[in-house]
Amino acid sequence: MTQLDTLQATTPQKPKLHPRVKALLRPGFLLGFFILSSSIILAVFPGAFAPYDPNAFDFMAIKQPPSWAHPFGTDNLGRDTLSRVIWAYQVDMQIAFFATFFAMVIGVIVGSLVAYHGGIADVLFGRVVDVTITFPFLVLVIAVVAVLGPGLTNMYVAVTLVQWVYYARLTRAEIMTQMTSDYASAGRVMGYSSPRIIFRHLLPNAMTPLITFWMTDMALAILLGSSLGYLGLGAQPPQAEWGVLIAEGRNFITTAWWMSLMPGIAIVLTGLGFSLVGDSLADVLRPRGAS
Amino acid sequence: MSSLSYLVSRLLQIIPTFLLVMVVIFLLVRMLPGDPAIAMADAKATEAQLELIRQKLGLNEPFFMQFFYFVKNTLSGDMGTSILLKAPVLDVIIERIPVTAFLTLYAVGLSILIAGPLAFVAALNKNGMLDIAIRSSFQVGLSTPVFYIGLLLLTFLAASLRLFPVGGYGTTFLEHLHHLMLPALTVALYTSAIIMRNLRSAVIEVLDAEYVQFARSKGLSRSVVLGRHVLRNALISTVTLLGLSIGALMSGTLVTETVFAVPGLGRLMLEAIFARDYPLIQGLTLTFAVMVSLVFLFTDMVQAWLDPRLRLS
Amino acid sequence: MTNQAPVLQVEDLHLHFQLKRSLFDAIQRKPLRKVKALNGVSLEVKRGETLGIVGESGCGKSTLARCLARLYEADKGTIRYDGHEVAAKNAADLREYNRKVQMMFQDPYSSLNPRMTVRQVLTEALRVHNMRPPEQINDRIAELLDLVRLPQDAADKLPHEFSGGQRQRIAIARALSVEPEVLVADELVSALDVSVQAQVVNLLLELQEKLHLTILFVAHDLRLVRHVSHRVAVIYLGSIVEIGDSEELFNAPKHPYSKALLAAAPSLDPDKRHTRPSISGELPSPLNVPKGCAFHARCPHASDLCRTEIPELRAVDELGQVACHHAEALLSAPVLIK
Amino acid sequence: MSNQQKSLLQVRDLTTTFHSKGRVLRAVDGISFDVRAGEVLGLVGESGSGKSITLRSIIGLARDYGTVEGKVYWKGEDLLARSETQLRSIRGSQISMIFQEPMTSLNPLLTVGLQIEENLKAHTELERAARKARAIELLDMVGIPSAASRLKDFPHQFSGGMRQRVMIAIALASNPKLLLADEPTTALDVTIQDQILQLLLSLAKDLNMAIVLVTHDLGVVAQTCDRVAVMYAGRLVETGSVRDVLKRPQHPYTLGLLKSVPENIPPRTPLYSVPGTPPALDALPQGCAFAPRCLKAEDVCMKSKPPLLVIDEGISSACHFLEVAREEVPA
Amino acid sequence: MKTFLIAALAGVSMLAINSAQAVERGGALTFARYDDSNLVDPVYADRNPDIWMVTNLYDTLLRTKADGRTIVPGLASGYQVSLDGKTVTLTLREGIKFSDGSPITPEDVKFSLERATNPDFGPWSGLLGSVESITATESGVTLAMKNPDPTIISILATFNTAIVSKAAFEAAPGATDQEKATALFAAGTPVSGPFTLKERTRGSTMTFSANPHYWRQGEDGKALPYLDEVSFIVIPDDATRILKLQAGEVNGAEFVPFSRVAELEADPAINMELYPSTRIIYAPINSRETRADGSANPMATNEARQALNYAINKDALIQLITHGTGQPMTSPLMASTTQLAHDGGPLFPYDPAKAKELAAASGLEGAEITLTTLAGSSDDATLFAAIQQMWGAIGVSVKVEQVDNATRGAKNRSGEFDVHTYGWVNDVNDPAQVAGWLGYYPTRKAVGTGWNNAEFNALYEASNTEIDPEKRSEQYLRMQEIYRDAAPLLFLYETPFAVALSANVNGYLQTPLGNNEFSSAWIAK
Repeated sequence: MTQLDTLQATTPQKPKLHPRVKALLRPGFLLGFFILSSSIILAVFPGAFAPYDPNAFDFMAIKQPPSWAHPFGTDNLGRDTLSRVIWAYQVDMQIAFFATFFAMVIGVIVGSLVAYHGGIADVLFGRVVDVTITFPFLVLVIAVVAVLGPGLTNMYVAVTLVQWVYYARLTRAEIMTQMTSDYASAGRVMGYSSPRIIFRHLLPNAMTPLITFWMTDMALAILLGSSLGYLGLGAQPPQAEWGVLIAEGRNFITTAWWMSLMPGIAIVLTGLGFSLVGDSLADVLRPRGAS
Repeated sequence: MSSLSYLVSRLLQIIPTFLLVMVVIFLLVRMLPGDPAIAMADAKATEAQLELIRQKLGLNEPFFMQFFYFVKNTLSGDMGTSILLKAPVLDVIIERIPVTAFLTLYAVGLSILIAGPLAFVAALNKNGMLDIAIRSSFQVGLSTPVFYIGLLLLTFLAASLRLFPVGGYGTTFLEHLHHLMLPALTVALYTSAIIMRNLRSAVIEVLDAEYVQFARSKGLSRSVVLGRHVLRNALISTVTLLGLSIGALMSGTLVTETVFAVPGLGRLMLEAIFARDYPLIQGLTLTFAVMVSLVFLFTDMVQAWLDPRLRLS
Repeated sequence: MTNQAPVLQVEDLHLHFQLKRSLFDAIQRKPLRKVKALNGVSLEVKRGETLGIVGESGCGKSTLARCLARLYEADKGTIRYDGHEVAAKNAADLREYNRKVQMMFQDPYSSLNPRMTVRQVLTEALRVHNMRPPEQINDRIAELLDLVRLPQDAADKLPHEFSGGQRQRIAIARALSVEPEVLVADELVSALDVSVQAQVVNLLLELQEKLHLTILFVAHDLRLVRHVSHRVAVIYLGSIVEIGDSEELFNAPKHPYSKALLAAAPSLDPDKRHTRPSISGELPSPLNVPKGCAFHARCPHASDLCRTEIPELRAVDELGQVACHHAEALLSAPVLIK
Repeated sequence: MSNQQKSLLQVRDLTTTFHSKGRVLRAVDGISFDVRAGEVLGLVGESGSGKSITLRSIIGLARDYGTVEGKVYWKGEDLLARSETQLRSIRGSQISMIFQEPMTSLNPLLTVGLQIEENLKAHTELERAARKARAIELLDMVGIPSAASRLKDFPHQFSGGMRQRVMIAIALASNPKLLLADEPTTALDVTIQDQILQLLLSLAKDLNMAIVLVTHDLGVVAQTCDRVAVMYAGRLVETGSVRDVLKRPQHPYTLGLLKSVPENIPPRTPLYSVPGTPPALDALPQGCAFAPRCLKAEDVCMKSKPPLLVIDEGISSACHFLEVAREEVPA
Repeated sequence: MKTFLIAALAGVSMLAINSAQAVERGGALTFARYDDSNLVDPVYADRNPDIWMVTNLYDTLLRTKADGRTIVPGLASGYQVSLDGKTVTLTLREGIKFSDGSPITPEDVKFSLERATNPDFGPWSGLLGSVESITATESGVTLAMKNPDPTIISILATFNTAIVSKAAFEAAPGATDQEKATALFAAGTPVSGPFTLKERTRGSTMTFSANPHYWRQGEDGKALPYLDEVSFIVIPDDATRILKLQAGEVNGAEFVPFSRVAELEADPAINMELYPSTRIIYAPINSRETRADGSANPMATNEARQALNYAINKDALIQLITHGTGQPMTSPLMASTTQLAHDGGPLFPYDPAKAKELAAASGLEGAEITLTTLAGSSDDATLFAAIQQMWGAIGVSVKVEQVDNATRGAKNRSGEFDVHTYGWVNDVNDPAQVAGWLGYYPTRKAVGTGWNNAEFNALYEASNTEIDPEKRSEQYLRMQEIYRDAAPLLFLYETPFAVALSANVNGYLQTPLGNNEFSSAWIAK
């Protein structure tokens, strides 16, 4: 019997692609990954790709339509749109990261602790959530930006102040779900400390929806950053940021369509990249057999 | 619990939230830099005139007294006088609420009209070409900033093709519908993408549910199964989501109203912030909070209506 | 059964879960609603024995198991381990208690952290309780895998690579890694197919012999409980209605509920069919435990006494105790089902 | 006595395959069996053996997810050849089905009354009032106290056992001739299981209705079924009368299954256990599906599929070594 | 040098329409504005959208011609200033009526002027600070002056002295004058101007209809205005406003961004107008000895500030920001359209060499200067980028600090800035207001720069009572010289008011003071 028992452990498994690898090979993910990695490269080395100084005026070349010299055309001050769009990658990818990262870290920590320990902290947290979701997000962010003054750093602070609640709420819900799993009880039965159970056991299993949410949120952060830039509350001109570029170009949408179209495409593409990767990551990160 | 007591208990739950909302609003507005008196008087006023304005606004009172007055006055319907518009904040807001409410409802309506059928089509063709096509186009919609969509619609559908007015609100209901079509569509694009995603997965999930299998095993017609059994159940989570996205929707109106020159609360909010119009910002933020809370309440009621488990447990 | 000294003594354990009350309920002065999960459970577990605990879902058997594993804190009552009250202990002692009393869970799919390999799971347990110096941990893991009859290459696999039965073995290995004295098996094999159940049950019996474990076997499958237990306790709505020697209880149940439960269990013999339900009615809600004997509403022998007075768990003969006012009468009279 | 004549339902070479992420899962692998009028047929097997899929394939629910091949004759007509719309007139009226989880099988948003009446509306000409009367009658019939007042209740207001009764009432609304019961008592406690099984048996008798009862519990089979079919990895390994199969199992798998149940063996002694686990449905062995776990398997078992052969009066088995496998079960 | 009018003028037609077309009457004109009027009242109007609308509803005793300089009769058919400048007599035109048909009487004029002088009402009473008392006479009013005031005639042609109906005010609900004024900003209020308010939705739309009793006559000899109605739609967004015009939904759109001017000029359906204005764009330079943080201020010397000015290529800025529609400032104190502006040619013409020399001499080289700009303003952003480049050439590095309007105002008041962007439009047809604002220390610390020049202050004070136009002109010439040398501002450029109209709209005018004049506008059918 011993012999036979051992036999069953080696469940017959056909040699095949690891399921995670397969999830990675889906066209949606590949496209998203391609877009994102290109975006990151452009964001890190804008100088290597931008053919011109993004802020250099050229009065000889005002509102030039796309050409070989200026593939995306030039703007009303003769600046090269391509170069501005490329330099904007740096700003917008920064926005995507900084406007979400701290919110996520704070939210995840608070959410985990609140979920695990419950009690008064959880009740208080519930109130914070109630109040936060009672305000339209943009109203709150704009109000905070108005308090702190326009600009990117303040935008990060504003978004973090509001958005951590959403991460915390999601984390709390996920941790609560994970806590109903027997492995969480098992951890307590084994006499493990709360931090160990929260951060070693529960959190890694709660991370998948969080990371997906993070990806989507980064896409949203770019949209938000652009919206604020467009309203004059985000990145400040002459700093190239897509929302600012579109705002600059909107007056010329009929005469110099490229000024707003090119940054518009950049926003849509990057957002798409984040969303596609986010969607696929859910499959990649989900522990096997849990679906 | 009866439906009425459910409503009452939901209303009671709003009270503590609202007190906190008031604190947040008050603190937020007090933290705004810049002297509202300066904002109000503009550059040409003298110091004495500024002082007069400060006194009028009660800005010289101690902080907590200002809060006390704020709560007291707000509860009695007095939200102060707008610095920008020189009119009672409550009046100004009441004038504008119908516009934003109309736009929001319009956008919700459009979102449902767009997303509902497409979600069903996508769900029933799960992973088929149609499904992929629908999902991809919404994905693009989700990744496009509201103001950019608005700008494109405005430039091409309104200014060039003249299918719709460039902006404004109109006076009659039909005019409202006509004028607000593009702004509502702009706002709806994002919301419909969210609804589509959610409804699609809800329908897929419900289609797999045992009670749908059971309903089918009863030999019910497809329309009864889809309409009575699938749709209603799938709607529950979508209604919640719709309620939760009301914040996003209103955020959308902030930008859209500005782009489309719609005289609503969102545009007013931006103007108020730029003008440091304390009383107006306070009033507007509170109004947004009230509107969102009412929508939450409404979606809760719809849910309770849809789901007897909420109503009767 | 090697040693008659009780390792665990449970006395008058109560645990009520309070339901959330809405603001509106509070204003209406509605009373707090409580799920009365445990209503005065007392029992002793002797060293080296297997005590089976049976009952229908919602009867409190899992709650009892979780109280013993200290996942729940009882409202009232005491748990003694080796004669020392558990609640009175300091943090270090409580950890030691947690180590000595290990629990295993029902769902093989959720009992293991899906992101940790078997080696990580076992290493963690061994490290946290300093069971072995670090350099000996891998050897110990190998031993443990042998013990639960898993191949050595199982150590570096993730839970999803195992079948349900194998996962439960890993859970057993995890429990054993800290060298416990008492194992609480909460529906350990309920989720497994019959053929796999047998493998795990055999392993459990074998380990008990080898490691002198005391086992609390909580399950709803009467045949299984009968097979593994020395003694059995039958629980109904948070109270023990009968406890006693396994064979005795299964052969001649004394409490009307035990009788009904056994009668309802479908026999494998097609010739032993019965044509009428063994018992009518359903388990009352634990929110509303009936007054008197909790079983009176469904009991064919209920008298006025049963409706008012809660029967004590008392010895009827030397092999067991029963909580029924009419236990003696039912023993002597032939069983009549109304 | 020809089986053909009395057969209500004839299943022939039923094969159901699913396609998932490039893999082909063969959930039901060419099974054939008959259901006779008024009889209770047990379809027994462990999880993943394909017994539920078989039921769903018969009634046409499985084809949404997979490919169903073979023939299912109902009153001589092949159901699989019917379109979805054509099937609807049979579903719920002539063949009904009940499911495992009474909790999830009733639509939580609709009243019990509506869920009964929509069946009546689909299959009968009854007017509204008559439908209501019939619904009350049905609830009464399945033993729900004060039936009239409960029509307006929602499923969550019923206990588990009562919900299962409601489901039975719905399934029986149009007097079906065949009830497909998919593990109807698995989610219930033994005392309730006992009640429901007894109810089903008495209703089947009163209404002259055949039942296909899917279960994994051999005890349930023993207590309720006339005949039994044992499934393993999508195939039938053994069929026959309950007494024959349970008392004289022919197939090693049936034997192992029976012996794993701790009944009639001394307490705390090792149980017989079937080694290993069932094969993955996308990697079924070429030969006998049970061969990798079978102690008596030989080369031939690995290579060729054993056919289901009539062994004796009323018992058929699929094993290359029937004589070898035969073994008396301690009764 | 311009001469200042003292003599009474005959009631001549002051129409300035030089159109070959015959005017066509009737119709409604829809006009897209950037902001709404909150309270159109002569006394309480305090923001440009309010101020610039006043004269459509309320006429003044005297009027300014389209050139913004010449004073002509209005409701008063003539005026006389006594030789000592202490008495001003105004004669009311005969037969003039409010929109409800009631006559405009000397009592109404006295009431209106007393409101305008009341320091408790509105921000403008200071403009009439020299008026001692107002007496109604049979034919008009007499103003008794505390001291001679050379600006008084201009002030009487300014919106805040426009005539309201005393009876209407007395009848209006409200406890205070302001409440009454607010109540009167409503349909049906009798007004003296060419239009009456027909209806209004706050923040969104406003409609004027023709005042049937208005006294002025059009080209065709009939009463003005030509139009039946003027509707206003508020569209804050520049691009949307223009789209609305291009879509034909409105007949006019104000505040066209300069970047769009060329495009709209090319559009045959659109008549792109650039009205001369008194608007100047400049940047106050902190001229105090120390900065707000206590450090030494490198911009404290005239040379340093001159260097900063010379280093700026104004022509480039005019091209970049105003797309060629602007022009360089020629007077350091005011726009060239303002009276007494001295046209000394472009101020501080771009001279990098001189700038470098002055910078080196004044120790400005190597300094770091913060430019405070308006957040969200692309003009300011462009300006910053350009200035950074231009000052870089003289060794000055520039940092940007972006703030909102309110913060900028606060910084200006507290002096916590190095250089910030600002703009100005005259409200009054007289240089006293702008000179007081920019240079006179007691007003507002010389527009917050902290520049405090005794001679300038003395000259300014003297000029305010100097009724001899020659002398006053000389005083102003000297003040402009002093201001130029001290250069407490970056003198950037002047811009016109850019208004785009449908091609069929004629006769609309925006005055250099910004007033929107619809009285002579008409639409060709």
